[in-house]
Amino acid sequence: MVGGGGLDLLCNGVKIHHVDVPHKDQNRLEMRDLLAWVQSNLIKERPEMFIKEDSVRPGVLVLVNDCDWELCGGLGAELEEKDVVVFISTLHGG
Amino acid sequence: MVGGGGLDLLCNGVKIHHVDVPHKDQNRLEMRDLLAWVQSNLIKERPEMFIKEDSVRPGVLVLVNDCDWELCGGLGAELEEKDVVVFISTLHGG
Amino acid sequence: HGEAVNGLNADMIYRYSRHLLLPDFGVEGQTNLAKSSILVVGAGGLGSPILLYLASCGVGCLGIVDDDIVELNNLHRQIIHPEAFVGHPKVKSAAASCREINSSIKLVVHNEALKGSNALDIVSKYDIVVDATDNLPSRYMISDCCVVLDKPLISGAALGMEGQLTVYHYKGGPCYRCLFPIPPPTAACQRCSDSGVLGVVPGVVGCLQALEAIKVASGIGETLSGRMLLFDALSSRIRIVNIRGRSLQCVTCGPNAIFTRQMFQAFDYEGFTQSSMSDKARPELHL
Amino acid sequence: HGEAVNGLNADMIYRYSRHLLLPDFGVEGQTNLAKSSILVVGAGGLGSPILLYLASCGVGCLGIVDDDIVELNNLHRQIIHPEAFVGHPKVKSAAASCREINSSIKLVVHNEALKGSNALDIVSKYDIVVDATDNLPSRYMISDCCVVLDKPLISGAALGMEGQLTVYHYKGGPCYRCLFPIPPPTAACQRCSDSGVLGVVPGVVGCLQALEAIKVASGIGETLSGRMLLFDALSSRIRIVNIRGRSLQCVTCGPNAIFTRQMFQAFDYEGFTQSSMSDKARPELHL
Ligand SMILES: [Zn+2]
Ligand SMILES: [Zn+2]
Repeated sequence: MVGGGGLDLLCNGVKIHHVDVPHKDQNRLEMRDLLAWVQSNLIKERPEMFIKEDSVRPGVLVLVNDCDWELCGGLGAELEEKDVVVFISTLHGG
Repeated sequence: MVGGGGLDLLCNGVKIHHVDVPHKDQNRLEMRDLLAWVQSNLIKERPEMFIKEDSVRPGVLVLVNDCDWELCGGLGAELEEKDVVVFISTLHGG
Repeated sequence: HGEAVNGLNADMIYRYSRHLLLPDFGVEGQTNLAKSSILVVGAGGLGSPILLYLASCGVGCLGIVDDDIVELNNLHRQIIHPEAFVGHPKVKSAAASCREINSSIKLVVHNEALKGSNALDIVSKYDIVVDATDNLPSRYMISDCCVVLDKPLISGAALGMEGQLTVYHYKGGPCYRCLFPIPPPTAACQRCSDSGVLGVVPGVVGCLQALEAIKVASGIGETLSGRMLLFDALSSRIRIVNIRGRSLQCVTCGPNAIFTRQMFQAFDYEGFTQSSMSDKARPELHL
Repeated sequence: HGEAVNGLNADMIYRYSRHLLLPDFGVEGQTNLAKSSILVVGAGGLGSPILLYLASCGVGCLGIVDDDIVELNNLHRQIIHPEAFVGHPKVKSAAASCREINSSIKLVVHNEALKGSNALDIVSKYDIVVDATDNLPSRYMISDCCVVLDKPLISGAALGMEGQLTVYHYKGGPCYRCLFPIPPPTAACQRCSDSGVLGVVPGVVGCLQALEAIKVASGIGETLSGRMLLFDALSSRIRIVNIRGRSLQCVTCGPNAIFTRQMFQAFDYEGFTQSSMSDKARPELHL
């Protein structure tokens, strides 16, 4: 799991996390489960910079294996062992 | 399989090839087998620009799944289904 | 050589000979470049390499729009501006530098901020737009304007040690609003002037923007439309990811969108993003 | 502000404020940059952005070595050279441009080709070397020289629509000969002057070289040592691959190597590579 564009500051500056997310249903872990887990286990401060309602805040792109999560089901996207999830905050500077 | 740095010119300008290499031993395909197959099936002209003796010519880097083949066994590196092999000719221009 | 071949005269054939030798580019690519006009919005960190490379490569007409003044603390990254132009308009400084390296192209300077009231007028004169601005409301405004006028947009950003770029509204691809229908909270909108930027990071992003603009203008290769390049300078990692296509719900470019020129001109981008287009009040740095 | 903080005076604090704001760079990164000296070999397509960004970012001493003359057909990619300098030495033109954007750094010009006979002398005066040359024998010669003098080497190349870069002989990593113990056949050694190059491609590679040099000089981040970046401009694809480490058999840097200064000076790089360092006889382009 990788954060970029300022999101890394929310996790003590650590950019890459290898996580093992426990899930109830043995057969299925969805992006919504990962988000909930990240929010309660990784985010150290200002959760509003990462989460809004039950999804990521506006301006954050979520990538599952280098693909926009909108292309693979959004909150319902199923995750498998070794999947790489990247949260990218869009930049506006120049 | 991807070629770069001038090597693509040897295969009619096609850079990415998806190949299915037949191999005798059902359980093992090595880089040396792939090289032999490429030489007889893909190289259209000037094989000396790609092959020297039983290996690639000096100045060509071979990458298996984004790793220098020297790190994974060279000619003896074992290939599996869906492995990505890249041949890169080093550039000297500026 | 003699007279013009395909619109390229003898001087151009000599000047651009290393382009003409390229099998993938050649006379056709160069001729297309010479016929194209490109507007670069922002003559700062991103704009510097974009303008220098677009000028040198032989774009027919290059427009520069910015209302900023060159300051000494720009020069660590804005390589187009000589010290002698500190205190002068960025567009004048940038145009002078472009003219020095290629006097054979047409340069047009717009010494004003691009905003809803003048954008349609200015952008309509160009084939391609490059977003090299530094703020969120301008990014929405430029994207909407490009959709309304049907122009491809090469968009780049840089902050801290990171950069991003993509191509919007090109060959059926998404626009900025397709990706970001709702603006981020103001707290998430840092600027180079507040948070700093390593000077060469916009250099890398700007060169890649110039490349995308050249590919669109010359009609060669595969652009970043539908993909986004993410650059992390600290670790030298680059990720090129697939992004969503055009959104059916997009209020600007979606199939049911009715975003007219009038609506564009009336839209309050600063209110929408809760953020300012101008960057006049800067913090002072104390050590 | 007042007097110097950590060797940074008030002018520098203002000029480089966007660097000082960066948590990963800050005062320490800038101070290290200001103390470092970097030699750029070649003031052409790669050298142009490298020199501009190294000058603007505040490297303490910047050396330029090249014996070439500015020609009009360089200008489509060599953005550091104004038209007014066509016919003049590239080092003079490049130094003038660097001085215009940052008069506060030390610039040293070496108006000669870097070769076995002068390389030890010149290179020994610098901390870091950037290879921005355009030919194979120079690449072997520069790498060997950096090993003999124990200097890190930032190496980049560009041709056609492709680019490559890595960092050699840094923190136990490989040198050029570790990767390429035997030179390629002459037929595989194309040059920009023969095969062409899209101007912005060395722009991208050069900016990335400047970034690596800045990281080595300032001591921040993770460089490309042990990795190589492969850039395909036509398809906008970038691959960063892991390369082999230092070779036990390397004749220059291996544990049993006995490559002395005397051997370096006597080594015939043009004979070894069957290729010329200079590029004086250029083909004419006819259309
Ligand atoms: Zn849209
Ligand atoms: Zn070595």
